[in-house]
Amino acid sequence: MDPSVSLDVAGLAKTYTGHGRSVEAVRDLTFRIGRGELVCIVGPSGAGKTTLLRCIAGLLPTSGGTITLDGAPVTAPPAGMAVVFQEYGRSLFPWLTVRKNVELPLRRTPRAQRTLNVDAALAAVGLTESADAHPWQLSGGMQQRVAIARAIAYEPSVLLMDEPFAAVDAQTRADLEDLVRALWHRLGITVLFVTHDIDESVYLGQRVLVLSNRPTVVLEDVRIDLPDERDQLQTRSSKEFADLRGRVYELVQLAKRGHRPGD
Amino acid sequence: MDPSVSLDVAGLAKTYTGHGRSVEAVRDLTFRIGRGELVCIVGPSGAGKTTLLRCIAGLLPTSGGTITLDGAPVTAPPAGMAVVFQEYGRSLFPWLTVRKNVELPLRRTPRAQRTLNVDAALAAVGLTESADAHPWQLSGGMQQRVAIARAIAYEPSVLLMDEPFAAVDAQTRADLEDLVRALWHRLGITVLFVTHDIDESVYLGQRVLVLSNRPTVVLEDVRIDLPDERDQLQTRSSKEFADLRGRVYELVQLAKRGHRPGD
Amino acid sequence: TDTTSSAGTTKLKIGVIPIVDVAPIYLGIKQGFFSAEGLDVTLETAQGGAAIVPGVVSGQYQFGFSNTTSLLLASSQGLPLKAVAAGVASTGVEGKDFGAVIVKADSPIKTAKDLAGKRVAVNTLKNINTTTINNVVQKAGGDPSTITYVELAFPDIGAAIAKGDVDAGQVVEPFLTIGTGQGNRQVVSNYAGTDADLTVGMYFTSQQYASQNPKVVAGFTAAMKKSMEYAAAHPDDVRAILSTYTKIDPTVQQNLTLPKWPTAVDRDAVQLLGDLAKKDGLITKPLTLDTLLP
Amino acid sequence: MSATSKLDGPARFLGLAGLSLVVGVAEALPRLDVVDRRFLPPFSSMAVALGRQLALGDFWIALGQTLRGWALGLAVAMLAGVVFGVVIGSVPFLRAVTASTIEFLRPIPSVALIPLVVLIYGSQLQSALVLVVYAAFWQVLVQVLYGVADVDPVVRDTARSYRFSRWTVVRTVVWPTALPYVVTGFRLAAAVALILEITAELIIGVPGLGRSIGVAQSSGAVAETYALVIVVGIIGVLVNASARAVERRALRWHTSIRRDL
Amino acid sequence: MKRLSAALGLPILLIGLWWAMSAGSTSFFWPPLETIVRAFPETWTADPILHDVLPSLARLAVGYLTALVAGVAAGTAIGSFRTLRALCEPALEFFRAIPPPVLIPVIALFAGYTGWTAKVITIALGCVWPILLNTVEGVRSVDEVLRDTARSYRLSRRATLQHVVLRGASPRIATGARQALSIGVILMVISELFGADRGLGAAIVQFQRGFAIPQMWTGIILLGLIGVALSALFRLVEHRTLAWYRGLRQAEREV
Ligand SMILES: Nc1ncnc2c1ncn2[C@@H]1O[C@H](COP(=O)(O)OP(=O)(O)OP(=O)(O)O)[C@@H](O)[C@H]1O
Ligand SMILES: Nc1ncnc2c1ncn2[C@@H]1O[C@H](COP(=O)(O)OP(=O)(O)OP(=O)(O)O)[C@@H](O)[C@H]1O
Ligand SMILES: [Mg+2]
Ligand SMILES: [Mg+2]
Repeated sequence: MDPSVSLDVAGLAKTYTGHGRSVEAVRDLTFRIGRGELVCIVGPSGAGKTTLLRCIAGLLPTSGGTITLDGAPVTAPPAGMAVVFQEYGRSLFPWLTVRKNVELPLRRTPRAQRTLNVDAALAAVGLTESADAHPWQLSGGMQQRVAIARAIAYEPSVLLMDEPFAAVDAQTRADLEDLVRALWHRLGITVLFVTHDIDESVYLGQRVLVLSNRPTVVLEDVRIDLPDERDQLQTRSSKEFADLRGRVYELVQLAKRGHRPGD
Repeated sequence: MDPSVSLDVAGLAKTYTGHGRSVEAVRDLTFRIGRGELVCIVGPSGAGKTTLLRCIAGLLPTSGGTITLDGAPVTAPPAGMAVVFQEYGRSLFPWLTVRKNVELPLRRTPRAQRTLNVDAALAAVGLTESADAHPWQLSGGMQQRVAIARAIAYEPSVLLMDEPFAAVDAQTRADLEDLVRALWHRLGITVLFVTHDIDESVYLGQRVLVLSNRPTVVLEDVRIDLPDERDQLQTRSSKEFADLRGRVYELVQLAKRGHRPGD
Repeated sequence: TDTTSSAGTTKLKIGVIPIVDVAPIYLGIKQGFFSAEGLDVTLETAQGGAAIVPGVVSGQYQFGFSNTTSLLLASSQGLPLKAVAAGVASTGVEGKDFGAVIVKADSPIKTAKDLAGKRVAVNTLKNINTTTINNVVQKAGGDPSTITYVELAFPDIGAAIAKGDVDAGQVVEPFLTIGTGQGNRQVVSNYAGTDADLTVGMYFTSQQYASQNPKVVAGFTAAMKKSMEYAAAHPDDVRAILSTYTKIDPTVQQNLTLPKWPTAVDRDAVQLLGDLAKKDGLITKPLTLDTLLP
Repeated sequence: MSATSKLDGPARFLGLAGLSLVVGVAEALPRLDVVDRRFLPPFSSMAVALGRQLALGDFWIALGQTLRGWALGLAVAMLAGVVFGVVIGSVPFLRAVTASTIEFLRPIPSVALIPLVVLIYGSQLQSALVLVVYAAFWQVLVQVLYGVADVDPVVRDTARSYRFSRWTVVRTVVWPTALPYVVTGFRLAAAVALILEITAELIIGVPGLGRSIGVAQSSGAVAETYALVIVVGIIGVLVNASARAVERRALRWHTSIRRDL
Repeated sequence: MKRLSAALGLPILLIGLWWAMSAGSTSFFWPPLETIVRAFPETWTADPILHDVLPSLARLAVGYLTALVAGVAAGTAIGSFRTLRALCEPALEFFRAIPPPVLIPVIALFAGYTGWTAKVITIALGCVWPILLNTVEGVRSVDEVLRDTARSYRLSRRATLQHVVLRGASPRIATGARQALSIGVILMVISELFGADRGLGAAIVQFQRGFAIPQMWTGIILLGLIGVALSALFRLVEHRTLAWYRGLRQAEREV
């Protein structure tokens, strides 16, 4: 086994059954992610990105194939993993304040450290002022940022994010993108990032996995060979960026049109 | 009263109180929208866009100012208005299938017409196959498209959309953008469109209202003087588009930094 | 074994129903008849025999009060009970007993015979009241099998008669006095009409307790006897003591008909009640009075 | 906040208005001869009888006994109902295995158990306690079972992905979700417990208000009977008012409450 | 198959335990289970089933359905209008706290002492509370966004009621309805303590008073079996109408 591989997804299949419907969401998905890599996933709506993430998180039983994280098969949520759910609103506990929501996973951290972490995370997403509000008193984008703050305060070793910036404005989005990259650099964590924003996927990732239409397989694994030091203005205006962006866009369009590898 | 004005928002103010918090979300918001105009609204997360839309929809009592729609003050949800909520997932009836969800507001339409409308709307958002599924059996993006389908099947005269494409992939997004413009053209409806995607706001709108940070006022009303016939490739690659895009981006950055009109 | 406390007194719990019938035991306690026998008696009230009999069988109460038919039923089903003292008996005077069947003043029912084919309310089905009514109706020449009995609590019987839901109802004091005071009319005294000395209720214990504590039982029986004699001799004391454990209206208290308080169980009357119960199919096994009666 | 206090006054006033309406009807029906006043006296006579009761020491002792038995039984039933409900509800296997047994035991009326409890305890406090606990327990249990099943799957997944311990999940996810159901369970159980406490006192003769009602009934004292019944009803009203107050605080975050403000 | 064994496993175990523990019992009130089982077919022959059990069940059905309709209707109204809730709640709580044994005579004063009416009302009055309370809470907790959706599309009052409020509250209504079911069985018995000559409840009480203890136990067991049967019936209905809810709550993993 290759010790540099953090996550190994082999032949993953998932079919939803029940309630009179049977949907083959994922069929034979195979890829590997190295330890400390930042990989983005793009694909058509309904392709199975969320399904994939939930399988990796050990939240959903698979119908076939294996998922191995750091050498151990994933059957239950593994330690040191944080997930930002696409349904950010429902993932917050309405009975807890924002601060308590962020604090909750840190129960084993000493109190002083915990307060520090939480304050830092809330400041990073710009929610210091709303710490004592309840989630349902916040705007959609603010709720989403609470979910992000919770994940980063947790300081995970593997971070799964499912369209985590979908509800925030352009400027905040840029700030948060840089925040994720900074965090990734600082902690050396493995990040799997699902997004619909192609620019974002190119800007953020070291690789972009483009998924096909349902039943889902990997359409292409695009390597993003941009320099590690990225900047919202410079990187995005570079020629390489535009090329990569064009390439991924093309793939997504292909995927949307039902193109599959080997076609 | 100017008959060409569809929506007149004058000095709108909204302060949330209760639960030990008092948040002044909107302060003195004034703007007008002509009949049959397509106006986009951008602004920092938590600025009060959703609040504004809910006030216009007659769902939220205001704390001050007036909202007039087609000459009549808005106190309850007006007729012929459709809203796509930011919380798309929660706005679908979990006990109804996708088809029934779309059909529900059309109860007064004759059955044959209704079926036609619903089928067309579902096809337009690419959900024909999932018509008999329940919302919770769908992916996030699919759920959002159900909400959109419901709004367009309703054929409203005023359409309010709150970040309606946040959860769909780039290609679908482009298709849906064109769908909204086509619908707007075809029905001559007034559209108010909240988005975080600056390109989208420029591409879609005739005007872009940039909101300030909380407490919210209109920072600037940017007129989008692009030709009416728009195309995803050509329009977006034009010089005028880039300029407008740059202008709006700049304003959003200003807004985010707390800039207010007159500063 | 006698549970005797340091002072040489035995603590007893006795299950009773808070009605006129048990006035003597209240009087007896007040008069000190029980403490004279070395018995420290506490009275526990319950709504009926259904709660008292199991309590006595399990030893929660040492003694209890119940109507004779209930005791016969229990005994015939194999419950090890032993009657230790007479409880209450009919006055034997038709029209002046403590229990009777009443009807509305303008009811066409004039005699016991007229009850045949009618709806009659009783407080418990298949018990002493149904067997005695059946008995008096039959004696009067009616067919008791045509009577429809309806179970209602005593307080509700008056209202049901007034409403016309039942044609007649069997009540005991104080509801007899209240009922006649409200214009109802007595048709027949079902206890007196069955037997002039009808033993309607008895005090009892479990056979196990009786065999293990003969001295206590003897003391209880003796004290009860004195209590009964005292009550029979002092009706005014009886009326006075009622207000200590009931909420009977003072004027009703003055006017109600007191039952007879015999000093001994009338074996023939018990036998009669047993026969009636058997005739009505309440008891299917042969009667063995000896296990129940002292 | 201000909104709450703004509402509290009128709410209380309206509640009193509702009760006055009941009083008015209770006064009018017998007076208008809709019912026979010998059997349902006008409210004023009940009130007079109640006044007489209030002056008696025995009444207050009985009231205390009833409240004690009721509170004790209710507490035991709540505790058992919540614990069993959460445990059974959280473990699908237990839920499947116990379902039929629960459905068998629930409809067995407590009154049918009377001879059995008398057999064991006689007319002591414990007899009423057993009946109260038995009846109230099911009320809480069923509510909690449904409440536990109401956990939002996304919330549950959040808790799982952060690897909350079982106890943390119960405390921070299951309990808050089930809380609205628990409050309803409490309101149902409180009334059922009171009913069984009174009934047990009435039938078995356990000391308390119910026994006083029984004595009044068997003495033909109609007004006194109703006076005592009114006291029982008032206990019910007060219990509910306090449950609502608790709910307003503990469920501030819940849709049903936050919308009310 | 697995479901069946899960449903029967514990009961069989408990019955076995009861059988073994009561085998040599000489206690009058705790007869051996064997005696009770023997007494069962002799006690519940065609006549009592026809004249006791069936009329009781019919009254239960009428009372329960009345409570369901009334509870949901009143609960929806009370849950929807805060003013109405403030007005009614104390008065309702007052009646809720009154024990049936003292309430029934009052009902009988109006509804008659001997017919079905008073009994049916008694059953309905007992069943209505869990349904009412749960409906009120269910209506109050319908998602705000769903309500807003219905309002913004100007669904008619009726459509909102039918498609939004009642459906949204239906999981809680089901909770209340299920709870009411066993209360209904209990009140079926209690109502027959009053002004009845026949009926399952009346029969049980007469066995008890006649000290026919094994027979009384058969009656109690019969009640339990009725409870199980009704609950299975209820589950069937619930399973169909609340399929969406189980899907939403991802409860299909459960049995
Ligand atoms: N609980 C479920 N039951 C049945 N089918 C489901 C369920 N959840 C998802 N699906 C189906 O599985 C497919 C993949 O869904 P998934 O949520 O993984 O898509 P996604 O890639 O995350 O899409 P999006 O970008 O729109 O969020 C969809 O077609 C959806 O209908
Ligand atoms: N129910 C509420 N109670 C209290 N405060 C609220 C409530 N809803 C919104 N707010 C506050 O009002 C402000 C504006 O919220 P709103 O939802 O209108 O923002 P938005 O512009 O839609 O943001 P986003 O782009 O993130 O959706 C926020 O600061 C939020 O905290
Ligand atoms: Mg998704
Ligand atoms: Mg918003």
